[in-house]
Amino acid sequence: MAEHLLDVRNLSVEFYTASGVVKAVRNISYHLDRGETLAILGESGSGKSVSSAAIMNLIDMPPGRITSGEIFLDGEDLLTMRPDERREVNGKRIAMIFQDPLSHLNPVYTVGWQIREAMTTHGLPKDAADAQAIRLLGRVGIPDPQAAMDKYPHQFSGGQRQRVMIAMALALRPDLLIADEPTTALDVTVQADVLALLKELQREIGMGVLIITHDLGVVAEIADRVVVMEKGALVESGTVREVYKNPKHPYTRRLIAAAPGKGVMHEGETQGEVLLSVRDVCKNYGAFQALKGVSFDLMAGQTLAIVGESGSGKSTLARVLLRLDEPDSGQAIWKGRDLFQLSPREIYRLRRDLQMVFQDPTQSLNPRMTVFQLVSEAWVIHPDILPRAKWRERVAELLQQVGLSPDHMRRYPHQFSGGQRQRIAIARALALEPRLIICDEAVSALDVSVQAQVIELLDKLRRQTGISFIFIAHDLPVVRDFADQVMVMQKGRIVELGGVRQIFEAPREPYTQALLAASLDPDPDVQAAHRARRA
Amino acid sequence: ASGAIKIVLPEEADLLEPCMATRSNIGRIIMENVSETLTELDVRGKKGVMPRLAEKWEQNADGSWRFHLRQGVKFSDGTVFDAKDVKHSFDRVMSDKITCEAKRYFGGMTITTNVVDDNTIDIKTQPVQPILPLLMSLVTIVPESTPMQFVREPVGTGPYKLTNWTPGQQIVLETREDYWGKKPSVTKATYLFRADPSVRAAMVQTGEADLSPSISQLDATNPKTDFSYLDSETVYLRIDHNIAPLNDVRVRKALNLAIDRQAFLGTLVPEGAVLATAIVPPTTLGWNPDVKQFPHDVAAAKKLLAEAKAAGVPVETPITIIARTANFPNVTEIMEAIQAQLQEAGFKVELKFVEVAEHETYYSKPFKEGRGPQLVAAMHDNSKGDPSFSMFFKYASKGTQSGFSDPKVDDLIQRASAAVGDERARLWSQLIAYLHDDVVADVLLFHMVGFARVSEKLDFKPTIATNSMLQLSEIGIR
Amino acid sequence: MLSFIRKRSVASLISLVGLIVMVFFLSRMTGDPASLFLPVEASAEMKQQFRELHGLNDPLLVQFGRYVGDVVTGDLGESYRKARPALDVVTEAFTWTLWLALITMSLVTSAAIVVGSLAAFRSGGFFDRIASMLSLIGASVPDFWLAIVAIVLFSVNLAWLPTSGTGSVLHWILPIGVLFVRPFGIIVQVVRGSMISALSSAYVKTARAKGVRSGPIIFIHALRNAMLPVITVIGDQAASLLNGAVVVETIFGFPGVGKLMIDSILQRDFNVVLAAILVTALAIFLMNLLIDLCYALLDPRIRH
Amino acid sequence: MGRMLLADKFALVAALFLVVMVILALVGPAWLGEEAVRQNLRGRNLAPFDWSRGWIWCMGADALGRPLFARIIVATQNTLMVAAGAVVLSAAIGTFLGLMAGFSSPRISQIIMRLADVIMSFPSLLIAVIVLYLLGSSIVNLMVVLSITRIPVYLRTTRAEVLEIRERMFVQAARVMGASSNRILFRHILPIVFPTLTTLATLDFAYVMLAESALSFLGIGIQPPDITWGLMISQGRQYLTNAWWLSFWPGLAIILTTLSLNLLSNWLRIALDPVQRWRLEMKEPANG
Ligand SMILES: Nc1ncnc2c1ncn2[C@@H]1O[C@H](COP(=O)(O)OP(=O)(O)OP(=O)(O)O)[C@@H](O)[C@H]1O
Ligand SMILES: Nc1ncnc2c1ncn2[C@@H]1O[C@H](COP(=O)(O)OP(=O)(O)OP(=O)(O)O)[C@@H](O)[C@H]1O
Ligand SMILES: [Mg+2]
Ligand SMILES: [Mg+2]
Repeated sequence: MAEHLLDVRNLSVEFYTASGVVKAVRNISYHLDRGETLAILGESGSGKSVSSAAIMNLIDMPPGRITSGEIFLDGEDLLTMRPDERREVNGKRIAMIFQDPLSHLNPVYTVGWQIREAMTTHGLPKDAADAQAIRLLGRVGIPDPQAAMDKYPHQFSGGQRQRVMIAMALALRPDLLIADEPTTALDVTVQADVLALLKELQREIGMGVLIITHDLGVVAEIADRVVVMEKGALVESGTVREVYKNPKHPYTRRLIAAAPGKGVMHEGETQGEVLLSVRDVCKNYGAFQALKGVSFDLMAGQTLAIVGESGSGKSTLARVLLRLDEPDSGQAIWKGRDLFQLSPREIYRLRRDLQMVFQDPTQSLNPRMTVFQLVSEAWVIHPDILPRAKWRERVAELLQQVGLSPDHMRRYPHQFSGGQRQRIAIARALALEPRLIICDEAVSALDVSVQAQVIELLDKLRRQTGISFIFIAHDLPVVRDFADQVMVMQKGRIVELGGVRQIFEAPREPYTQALLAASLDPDPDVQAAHRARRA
Repeated sequence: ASGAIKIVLPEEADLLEPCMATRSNIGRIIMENVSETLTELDVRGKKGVMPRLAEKWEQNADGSWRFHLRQGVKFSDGTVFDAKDVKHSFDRVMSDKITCEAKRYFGGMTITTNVVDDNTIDIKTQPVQPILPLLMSLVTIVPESTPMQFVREPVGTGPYKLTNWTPGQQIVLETREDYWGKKPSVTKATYLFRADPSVRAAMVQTGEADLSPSISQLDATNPKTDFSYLDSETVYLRIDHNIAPLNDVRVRKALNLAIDRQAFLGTLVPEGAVLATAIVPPTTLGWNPDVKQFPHDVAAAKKLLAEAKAAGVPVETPITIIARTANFPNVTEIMEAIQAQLQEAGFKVELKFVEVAEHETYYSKPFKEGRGPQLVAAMHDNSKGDPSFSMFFKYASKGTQSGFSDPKVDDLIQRASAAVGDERARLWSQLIAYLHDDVVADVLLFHMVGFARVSEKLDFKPTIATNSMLQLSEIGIR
Repeated sequence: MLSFIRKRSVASLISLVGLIVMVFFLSRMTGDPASLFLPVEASAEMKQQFRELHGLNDPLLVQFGRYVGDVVTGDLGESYRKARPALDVVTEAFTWTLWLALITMSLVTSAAIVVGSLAAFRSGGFFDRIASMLSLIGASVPDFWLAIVAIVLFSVNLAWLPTSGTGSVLHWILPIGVLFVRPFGIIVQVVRGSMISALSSAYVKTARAKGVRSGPIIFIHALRNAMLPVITVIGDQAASLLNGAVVVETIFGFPGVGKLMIDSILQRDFNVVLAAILVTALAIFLMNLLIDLCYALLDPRIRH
Repeated sequence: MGRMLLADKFALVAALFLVVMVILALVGPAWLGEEAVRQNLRGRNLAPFDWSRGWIWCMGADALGRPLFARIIVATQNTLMVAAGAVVLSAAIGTFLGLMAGFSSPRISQIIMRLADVIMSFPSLLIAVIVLYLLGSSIVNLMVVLSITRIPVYLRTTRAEVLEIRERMFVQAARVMGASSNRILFRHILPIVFPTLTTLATLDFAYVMLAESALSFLGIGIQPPDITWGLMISQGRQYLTNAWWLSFWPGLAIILTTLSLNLLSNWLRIALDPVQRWRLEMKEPANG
């Protein structure tokens, strides 16, 4: 039998926690060949990231422990290697794109330095590494790569950071690329570019790609084979087509059924009272104009989706509306008052009504607070919402609503998977019972089944309580299912604004059209047809 | 043999001003080395006041003194020494444009100097000063050109001149070719300064220095190099007689009886120290060998206290001992021990340590209003051979550190100061006995000893004056 | 950047003035220099004369006005005791202190960072236990004790080094060695603590995934993130050295500003006290400015 | 918490040691107060480990023949009071000001920071002389003096960390929820700075005890007949080469106390950090 590039056999991983041992990965086996792409699908928290971290030797041991298994790279067992041999493998032969780009980039070094380091560590001379880094940044679609080299991670948008991570991973043209949710924060056009880049490299150097994703579209676009994980175990594997067309395990079936983009579109009601009216908002970072005069209205009980290019100012708009950053000019009328002119006291009252779910879940949760403390903090701050006696009950209820279990209450953020953290953040926003929630990529890290569940929950709340949403997303099918209005942004400007039906069925602007064209379909056959058309 | 030596001292001189040479840290370096005086006190033998720049002197009929000056003496700047320099030196000391320390020895006197000729000068004091020749051993002679402000480069007639002064590091004296007297065997002396006594001792041991005039008793372990010498420091507790219960002589006696002085010797106080019966050391004129120190007698002390109490003296009032930190070696331990001994005898005693500036406010007049009964622990230095430098300040009604006022004491001091010869000695003896036995003026403790470490290559024995003056010409090199 | 420095300098200047004013008045409430300059037996007239000569008899405000006038013309007054310009006295001493502090702090900083980081890297391990123990002992050993023991051992018994003084390079070894110990102990502890957090962060994982060696992971990736509290403590230690390493200066006969300051405080030589504070404060302000620039250099997020 | 303490043997011993110290501080003066001051000039500088004279002489005697063991125990009270008082006071004030400086308007921050500069460049001895000269020397005043001089470290450390932490996302998240500045400072930022501060505070404990000894030596600190470990060290200073035990035992007491505090603070650092806490909670040993 020819050797596989990567061969994982009977891998099991456990974690020690205060409440006992967590079996994060149970006895899983899979393999991957050169030039092949294997997608790992699965529920959030099912052990996808942990199993890939095991390949990279990145699990903290203790508290983690690999209780069984072998991992072969070209026939060599990675788990029994000496540390210096491991170092030669990491980065050079195996590279990894992390799920959570902000915390995985060193905040005090420029991105240029960090990408270059990946290469110089393995012997490339500095100027060659520099040239390569600039080229890679260009390839992943970072505007002005030369200037970007000297910027720090916090100066980039979420999607841009993710692209920096990708550039860093690809720097040495590894034999094996492990990509943990590499495109969640990317808009579809950039996502298409990145996937194309991966494929190109795969063709060129026979790179094997292990991609962890919940986006069935991405799977359809790029993967050859797929394995499905649930609760730490491997429940199904096969070619993409087999699994999509003929799922055997009930969980896989549920997953595929839950794929978004098939529901009925909202009618985009435009009547009702105006809740928030934004006029000509501008925001500059130094000489860079992040927002160049943004205006729109939001009705009560409406969902406004903001889609658009990564780095186009979506998060900035959200931050400005929440007064986390001060705008340079413009107005935002909320209940007859200009948000930007409110005094600190008034802002406090505003906070109850206006909430946000941040793009980066890890960073937005205080690492020293338990889930219970995180969620109930809302009521500590606004004591009139709920009497203390009911807190525990309500936290449990909220956790269940977002698809977590009540006994997660006592855990700390670092003990959760990326998707689980995002759900904690959503639960926290809901705890305040606000009038408007700004969701910045709130569901992008969730697997489709949970995503559907969360979207349904949000939609139900909207209908029942008249809450409004500003929903920043890249995932067009989700937008299609959830939004009333869609706003398309590019380079700090609104390109197009209209009802969801209008945008999806009759896009006027070329950029909107390009965006829709780049959207991926979960059906591998449909996607193959798309590909054929593009080619 | 001759050669260069290194001397390590505890404290650097911040000035080398000749008129400040009575201050020990300055005097130890320049007194009689750089700057000379008209007369000199013999501290090694019993010769008393000896000639130096003055060859002889006599008292005139009007009570003034005539000094005949040595001829052929040159200052280190080349100018010739004559009577005008003496006059100028005096004027400088007494001037109010400059605060010379030597002035304090002439307190209460008006002085007129009269240059008779180049080599003769008359000095007249009002009132007449019988010990003027002795006082002249304290006035350093500077050339007439010296300005009326502190100088940092002393010019003198001594066997040495200052050749290098790097503040904080070293002072170097070297012999002069044109010195009038005998050529000393030490050709060059480098002074170093180290505050820590064990470091000073170590330096002589390792050869980094040849002489350390003061090391700690604890380090003085090598009989070949380490010598003890009676220094002129007397430790005592000044009693404030103005405040009850210390205004009662029985209480003061009881204080004295309660202290076991002998027990300190060889323990907290070096073996060679002498139990004090006077504020001045035994080498002083008029020191009274018949005065016996108080015995250690707790029972007697208790009895006296009881008597005083019966007579209505508030002996229960807590008495405060005020001492200065680092005033002398083991000061804290000694004071704690004294406190314990007094308590043993039934006194209520508190102990308070203060830094130098604060100590001064307790020690000198004006005393604070509303103070409680206080004993101020202090150390007094008189190496001058005459009690007059001590008695007025410590015991006269107007003395700045005096804790009482007694007409008989005032009278004795005045008479003794004016007397000469045996009469003077007799009066001082009488005063010393009266103060000790009748007034019970204070609690006298010890005449302290110092320890010097002298490298074996030097031939030198420290004297009672070593604390304030270290004549390089007295050091021989083996 | 330049405008930051400019603004900062103005603010520092104001606080410097405040400091001097405060010291001027407060120190003059703590006793009379005349009775300390002159022997206890000196008469009241002599003391009076001393005060007169040094202008200490005037009302405090007049004295202050005169002082300000002099300072404006660059004259910091004379030392009462040394009869020379206070500024000369201080700068002379300060040069020594500055060198001592500079050399000691560079040695301490580099050594403590290496040891602290390595201890944190394998926290709980053998090296960590040893390093922690030693550094703690170092932080709590009295320096005069260390100084005397060092002299007895290295100078007297082994005769390797001179006991004290200045002159050759050898003279610097013991004082620096003794001064080294305490800051070293303290900084090692702070580095260790801060590094433990930094080493458990996600970006360290990224570096490991890149195959970066342990050395660069510790000293490049984690260290820079861990440096904020460390440089603060380094600054604090440096400041206390600049204010004078009194014990070491006293024992080793090192003519630095610490001993000078103590002596002049105890003797109430006000002009020297003020000049010394002025000079050291200037140095400390400069150092703090440098530290704040370091914060910004180290962490781009603080930079605006 | 208790179980976590049991899990770390070193911290447990340290905690026990400190408990014993606190008990000694409370009962020491009453228990051995008499013995500690009874002098015996003939038994001065008695060497330690002379068992023939009874346990109280196990550490030897000082220059006045008083048993060092008794003196160390009696001194515990004053020592811990001054040290703990000064450290707690300076840490509390410094941290509070540091939080303010890091979080409030640039102007207030400037004022606080320049104030810190001023204190930092004010020689501690001068502060001591001024305060103690004007207010008189007492344990409370000494505490005040020592704490004033230590404020800037905490202040600067806290501020530096706040500047970084306040840029973190979870602080913004708290702000979005309407958390007041106080809540953000004390509930979100302080816990993150806290471990660094405890490390500093434990080290300062030693610093303060030694600084106090230096002040005593210069005549402006605690003075006999009051005793502290620092004073005992400074009194033993001149006997370093002849009777090492005079300053050795109090020095050892200082070192052991610092060591215990440090072990405890390291333990606390782990116990308070959810990411590290497993080390103390894990039941079976790791195979890593
Ligand atoms: N340090 C830890 N301590 C305890 N439990 C942990 C720890 N790290 C991960 N886990 C648990 O391991 C499980 C697997 O986590 P993992 O990160 O692999 O999920 P995932 O499949 O990548 O999910 P997602 O798609 O949401 O990122 C989760 O249930 C998580 O709670
Ligand atoms: N602190 C900053 N300093 C300088 N530039 C910044 C800063 N923060 C954001 N930017 C820039 O502002 C632009 C908009 O950023 P923003 O985070 O709003 O993008 P976004 O639309 O949310 O993108 P994404 O979908 O990738 O999250 C980006 O080009 C980014 O580089
Ligand atoms: Mg994951
Ligand atoms: Mg964004």
